[in-house]
Amino acid sequence: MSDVVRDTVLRAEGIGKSFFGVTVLSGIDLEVRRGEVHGLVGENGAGKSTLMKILAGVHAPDAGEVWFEGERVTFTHPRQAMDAGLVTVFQEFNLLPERTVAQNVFLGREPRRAGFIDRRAMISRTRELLTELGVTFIEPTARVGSLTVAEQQIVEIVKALSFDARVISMDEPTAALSDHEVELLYAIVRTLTARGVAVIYVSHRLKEIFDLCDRITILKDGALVSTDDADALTPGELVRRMVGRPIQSYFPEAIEGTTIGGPRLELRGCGNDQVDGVDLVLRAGEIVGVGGLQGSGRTELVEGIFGVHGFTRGTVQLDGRPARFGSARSAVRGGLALVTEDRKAQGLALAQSVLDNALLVVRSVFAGRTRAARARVPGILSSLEVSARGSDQEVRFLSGGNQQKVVLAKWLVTDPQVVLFDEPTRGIDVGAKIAVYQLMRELAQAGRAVLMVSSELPELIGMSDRIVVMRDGRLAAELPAGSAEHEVLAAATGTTEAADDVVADPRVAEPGVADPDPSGVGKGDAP
Amino acid sequence: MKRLRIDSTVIVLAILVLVIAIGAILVATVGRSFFSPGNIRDILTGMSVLGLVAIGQTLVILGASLDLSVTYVMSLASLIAATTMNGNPANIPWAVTLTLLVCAGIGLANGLIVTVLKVNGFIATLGVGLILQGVLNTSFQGSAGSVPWAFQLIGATGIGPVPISTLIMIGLAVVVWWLLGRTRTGAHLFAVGGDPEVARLSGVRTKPPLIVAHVLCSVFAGLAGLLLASRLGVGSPTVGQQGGYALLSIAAVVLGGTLLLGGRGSIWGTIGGVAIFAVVDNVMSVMQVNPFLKDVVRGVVIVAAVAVYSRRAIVRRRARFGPGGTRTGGDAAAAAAAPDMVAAAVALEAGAKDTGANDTGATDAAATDAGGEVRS
Amino acid sequence: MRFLRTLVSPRGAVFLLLVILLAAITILNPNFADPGQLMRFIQRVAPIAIVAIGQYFVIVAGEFDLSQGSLITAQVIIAGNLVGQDDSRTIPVLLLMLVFGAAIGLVNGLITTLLKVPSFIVTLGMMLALLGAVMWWTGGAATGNPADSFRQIGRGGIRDLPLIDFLPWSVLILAAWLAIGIWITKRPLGKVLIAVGDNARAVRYAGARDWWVLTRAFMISSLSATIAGVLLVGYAGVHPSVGRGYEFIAITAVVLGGVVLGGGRGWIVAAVAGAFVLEALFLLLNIAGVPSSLRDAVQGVIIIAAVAYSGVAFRARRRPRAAPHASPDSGKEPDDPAGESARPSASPALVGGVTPAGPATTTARPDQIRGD
Amino acid sequence: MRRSLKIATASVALVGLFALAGCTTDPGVEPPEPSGDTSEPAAGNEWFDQDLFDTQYAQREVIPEGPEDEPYLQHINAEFVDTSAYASMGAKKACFANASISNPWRQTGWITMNQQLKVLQDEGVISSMETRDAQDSDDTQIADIDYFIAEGDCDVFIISPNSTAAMTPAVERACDTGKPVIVFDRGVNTDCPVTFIHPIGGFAWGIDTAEFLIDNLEAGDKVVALRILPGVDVLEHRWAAAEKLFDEAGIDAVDYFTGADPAEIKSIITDELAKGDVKGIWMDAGDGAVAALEAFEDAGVDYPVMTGEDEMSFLRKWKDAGFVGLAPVYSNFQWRTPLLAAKMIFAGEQVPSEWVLPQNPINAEELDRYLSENEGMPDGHYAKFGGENLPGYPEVWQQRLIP
Repeated sequence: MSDVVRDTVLRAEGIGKSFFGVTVLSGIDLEVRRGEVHGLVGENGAGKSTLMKILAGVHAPDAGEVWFEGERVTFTHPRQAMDAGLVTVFQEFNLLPERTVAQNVFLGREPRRAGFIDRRAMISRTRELLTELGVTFIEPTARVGSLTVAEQQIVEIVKALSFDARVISMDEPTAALSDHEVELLYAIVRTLTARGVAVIYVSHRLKEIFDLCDRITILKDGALVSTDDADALTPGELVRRMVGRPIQSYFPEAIEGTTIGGPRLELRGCGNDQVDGVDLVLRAGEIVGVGGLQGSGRTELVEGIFGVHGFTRGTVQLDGRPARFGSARSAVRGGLALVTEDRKAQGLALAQSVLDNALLVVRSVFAGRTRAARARVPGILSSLEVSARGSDQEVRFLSGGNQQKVVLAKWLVTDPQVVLFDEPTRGIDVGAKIAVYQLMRELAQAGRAVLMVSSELPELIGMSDRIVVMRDGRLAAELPAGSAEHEVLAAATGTTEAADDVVADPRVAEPGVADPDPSGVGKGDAP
Repeated sequence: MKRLRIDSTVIVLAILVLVIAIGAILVATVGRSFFSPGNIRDILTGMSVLGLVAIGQTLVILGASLDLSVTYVMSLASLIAATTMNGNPANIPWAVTLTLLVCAGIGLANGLIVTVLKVNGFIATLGVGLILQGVLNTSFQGSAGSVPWAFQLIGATGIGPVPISTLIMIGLAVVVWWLLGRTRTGAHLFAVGGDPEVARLSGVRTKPPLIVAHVLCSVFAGLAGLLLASRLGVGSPTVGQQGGYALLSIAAVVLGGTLLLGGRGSIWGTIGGVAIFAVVDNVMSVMQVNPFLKDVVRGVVIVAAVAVYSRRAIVRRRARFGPGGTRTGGDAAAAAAAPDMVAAAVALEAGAKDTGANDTGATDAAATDAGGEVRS
Repeated sequence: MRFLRTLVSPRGAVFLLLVILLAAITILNPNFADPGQLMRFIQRVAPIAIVAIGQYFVIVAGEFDLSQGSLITAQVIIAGNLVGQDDSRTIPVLLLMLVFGAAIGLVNGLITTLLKVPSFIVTLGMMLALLGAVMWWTGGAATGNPADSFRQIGRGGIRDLPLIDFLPWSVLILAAWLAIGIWITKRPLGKVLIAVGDNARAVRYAGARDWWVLTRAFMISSLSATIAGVLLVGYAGVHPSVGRGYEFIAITAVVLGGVVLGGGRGWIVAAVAGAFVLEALFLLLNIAGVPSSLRDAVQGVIIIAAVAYSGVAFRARRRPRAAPHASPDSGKEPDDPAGESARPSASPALVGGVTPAGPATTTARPDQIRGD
Repeated sequence: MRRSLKIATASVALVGLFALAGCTTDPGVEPPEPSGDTSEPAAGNEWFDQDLFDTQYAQREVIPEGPEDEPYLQHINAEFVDTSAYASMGAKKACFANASISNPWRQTGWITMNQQLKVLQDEGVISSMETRDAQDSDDTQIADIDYFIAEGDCDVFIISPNSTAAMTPAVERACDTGKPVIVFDRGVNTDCPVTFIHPIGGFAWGIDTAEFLIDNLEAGDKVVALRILPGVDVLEHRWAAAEKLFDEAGIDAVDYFTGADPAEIKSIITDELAKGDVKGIWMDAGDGAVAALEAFEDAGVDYPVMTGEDEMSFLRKWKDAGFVGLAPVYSNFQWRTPLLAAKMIFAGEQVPSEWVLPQNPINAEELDRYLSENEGMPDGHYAKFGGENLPGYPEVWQQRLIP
């Protein structure tokens, strides 16, 4: 830490927030200095992004005050925060795909000359901002829809800079970036701090936190744990404060009597324009975990198996018989199920009732069995402990966890033989997570084959009987159950992992295994 | 590396050229020349009225709304103009302003019903259309008023084969194209039509652009009504309904590549769509096609043309592997950008180090090992 | 009490409007209330109501069908020309008309789903082409009304029944078609259709052949228009302007019934009620002697008012428990209350082996938690 | 954006270029001499024109001159005009700007006109006739006429105007080409055409029908007037005349717009019957007449006294039901006269400047005769189509092949 005391650019004291009677944040103090990278870390649900939303003016705090550059401010609309110089880059970009980079950057405050938009100034200003960041390969007149995820993120950052922001907060910036793109982000953050801009960096990836941040604030369960200089913290200590409770036993053990039987689904040399050379065998009663970094093609793998974006080469065998799943319909008929990564976009019809959603697959594929299925739905819903006012309540009013349970019920009704999970526990409460794990165990016990794509290494390791790791669209490695997280990471990043990087994971009962890296709750691989 | 982005405006103009080519051949078989002055004038005249209405409709559809009341606004405009002018050239300016003011008022009503009362554009303008029909039937028995000769000149004369009305329409198209590209309201209209949420979060007020779009749409329908009054020499309560301009203008706009869901489109695409209709109608008239068959051809042309480029609009993920499994280098665009990114990163690092602003500390270690260090 | 509550809620608004209109009519013209008169009124509304039923399925799936009007005119003319005065040809022509109607629906559906052309444009093109083709083929629909046996369907009925002296076939046909419609909405086809209108991608991932589901919606819509055409041949007779504009009336009726343009929400019975409201309005204006030129204006005002009311009422109902300040879910963040409920402390039970029944601490209340 | 920028600048340059080329007003366009009668007709119904009412009233009694068996050549109170200036030998090319063929009456006339054309082509009077259909749009018809002036190289213009006032400027431009212009069916507010062919007119229709109803009803009886749509001068004149006579006779007449939709007609009549009994039905055109009668049948009420039109559907229903009725006629045979007039003009013979054709309604006595003459004709056919002596009678009209 350099000894130069920098003046505080942003201070928040006693921030509290609650939704419908449940306190989400209480007593949060935060102080961000000029030119500093301030890390904000915390477990899933610790309240990180709520705090960011309060600072960004999306929500108003129930308690506490915020000072920006010395004076007290209350932001009731994101734009007020931006104009003041506090800009947030959200995980889902606020961009218009059909418009050009320059038009997006200056949306809402187009520079004008004599009443008309000064296009030349807009384009040159954008180009200026881009070159300031050393980015020359993005054309200000390019359509944002045609840019890669990383390039779109840069546009968001440029948009922040165009407000000559003094504080830029980034929510999970590297969630969907590949290596060299992360590399550039580092460089950009450094240029920003070099120019005195403070950066609030929200991330799960401790490596990045320690690479970039000067100081780190830790949140746990909506409360402020501590704010320390990065040097004064070791990763292990950070994780201990972050988690505070061993989660190892979080994952239910295999139910007795679960035996790994014959192969249910065999893929030989399968591939399409996204994945290639897939040799995978899913056996009855076995839970196969699929690890890998963002963009390594895990979602494309399950969508390939399920036929939504089917394989164009290789052979597929289901219970010994050759099968070709050209569409989701043929896969469902074959007894497959896919719990998709994005509940809202691909899993649920939000304005319909719980019952209608639960019967959606049966009605779409096995119309004849609707009556029988309808009888089983209440039983399935209660076994998953879906808490809803009634089966006719609109799914839209349910919590994330309950919505995911409805999606599970939707597939259980068809009693699938091979169940594919894609990030099944992202963004749901602990109770729901445990219900998902419980279900996987029960499926395994019933002799079904389970494939689970997950970005949370503890979950991947805790639940899988066998782990396959994907890298750049190919199955890079296969690891036995209970292998350490760093082994998974090594396979995922394709590097030989050096010994000294090992950091004890306080949460794991056995001594000295794996560094704690609850790898980022990233968006799906697909940009 | 960036594939030449063929936007739909280019495709529409390509379809137009194709239709003209076919038209010219067909017309030749009947022994007439497609490019003779009289024929060109007939086509361009056919474009002026529909063009004006379609320009207004484009603005509304860009904002993800719709205006079905334009037919009645046109009839009302022609009547107000003709009755206010009453044959006396002196009151032309006042008549025109009054007409456009009334139309703007109707447009404002449409806009407010859609944005404030949150009634879908289809139903709101259908309702306002019915109200206008009631007004037309009660206050005007038949054609009324008379347009002085000076105003009729606009509808009748032209420069060579190009009628003045078409020049006015093209001119107004340029103005609207300029406003759309160069004013905040224009930019915000695209934003509100594309994704109201993103617009709201960027501080754009989502109501005004749509209201302005509805006002302008009705004003342009008024201009079309004025043009009709000038051509007819008199106001008529059924002139809008005769042409079925509401649905035809929506078809022309969609034919021009503007998305019915809003957010993307261009004035020139719409003008292209209007031209396609005009050419098709002209060719059929020259070949004395039975009027019932004309409708059949129009219906087919609308669906076929829109089908040509609507298939193209589906966004696909970028291919990572070639057909035989050969790697195409990962995400093509991202990979291509990789070297520039690394170069930019290194340059920035150097810059940052020179200024020495930020501390050495832990970050230094990370900066140097740009190689494949363990990175989560 | 519950009945009254739904009556006032947006779903019930259309029935409230209908009750008001019928009451007004009865006041102005007392003998409207006698059953025979009522039957006649239903006979008159039957074609519009049946067309509205068809349009309901298309709109609830998020699409439009503008070709219904032209299809009615086409079917009426086909009936006139092919049946002529020969009674024996009634049944075969009826079957031909149903097949032709289904075929038109199939074409509408396939072009919309497979060629990805917006249904507004597909059915607009079909509207122009269909009418033009039939008029060209028949030389302007010159032949007059077909044989009486065909027209009995639309005109006739069972006479001198005890209470209601005349029960028109159209009323029975409407009741039957509405029953079939309600049955379909309960069937997988209906449920998946509403789901497609709500979230088409989720339905595709659920394995439905969404193109075939949507095409069937267009076929139902075209069949409805066909049946309405058959009734109109009887009720009104053959003329090129029969059925003109019925698609817009049907769409208005469906929207009055609380169905949302864009799909995902709506009740078929309310759509039919919407049709009854429109015809009751026309009747009321006739009886009240409102000058014919003003009629459209009154209809326009009532349509906008009714839709605006159900829109405002619906939005108010949707967020009864809105948090005091700007409701959380209006922000960019989808209102996915991600994140675990921040319970005061992790219960020690978690540490031990997890009992198969799962932790007992899941909160019963639908916890709209806003977490990380 | 760059591409559309180029298009925009190109078009602006184009416009500038044209401006330089000097503004050439279209040759055919000159200011019209100020037309006299812009005076508003009497108050009350704007369409009611007392002196036109009186002239048509008188014309109804006049015995038309000209061949008895060719009503399309007969004329009433004609003032002849000399056409020797246009006399010339050889087959001529005719250009026909038609308003539309969107209703059965116009379709019947259009078939007759084409058969008449064949006759004249065989005689070598007319080489060919180019037709443009405006599909009921004033704007299109103006463009059609301008097209003919520029491209058609027509020897004679035949125009069936879509509406009176709107077509006047275009018709005047046609006259200025020096070629003979024949206008029929609806008039225009100029007398530059060589001849304006039309039956006596709307007022005569209104008088015939109103007087018939008044004779058969008492004062205070209810008459429902079914009108197709507002604003069409031909229809408005019919109602204006009838309304005046009904008021004078104390008949309680109420009018509705039906859009010629039989379903709407039936609903209107059913509502009226629900309110009280209806003694008489008046129609400004025959469309949907049968539906009106069926409303009475459904209501179980005895038939009214009714005036329809000489459409076969109405005549046949009149015959079956046997109610007290009258079938006014708007002389469909007028579709033959324009071509015959062209023949006379090229032969230099005199033609009436305003060719008023006879317009006598079909009463009960003549009903059987017209029914038998048009035995196999479709219901949409009009009895007085005047094509009995044309080739192709009766198959062409029976099969109704629209050319």
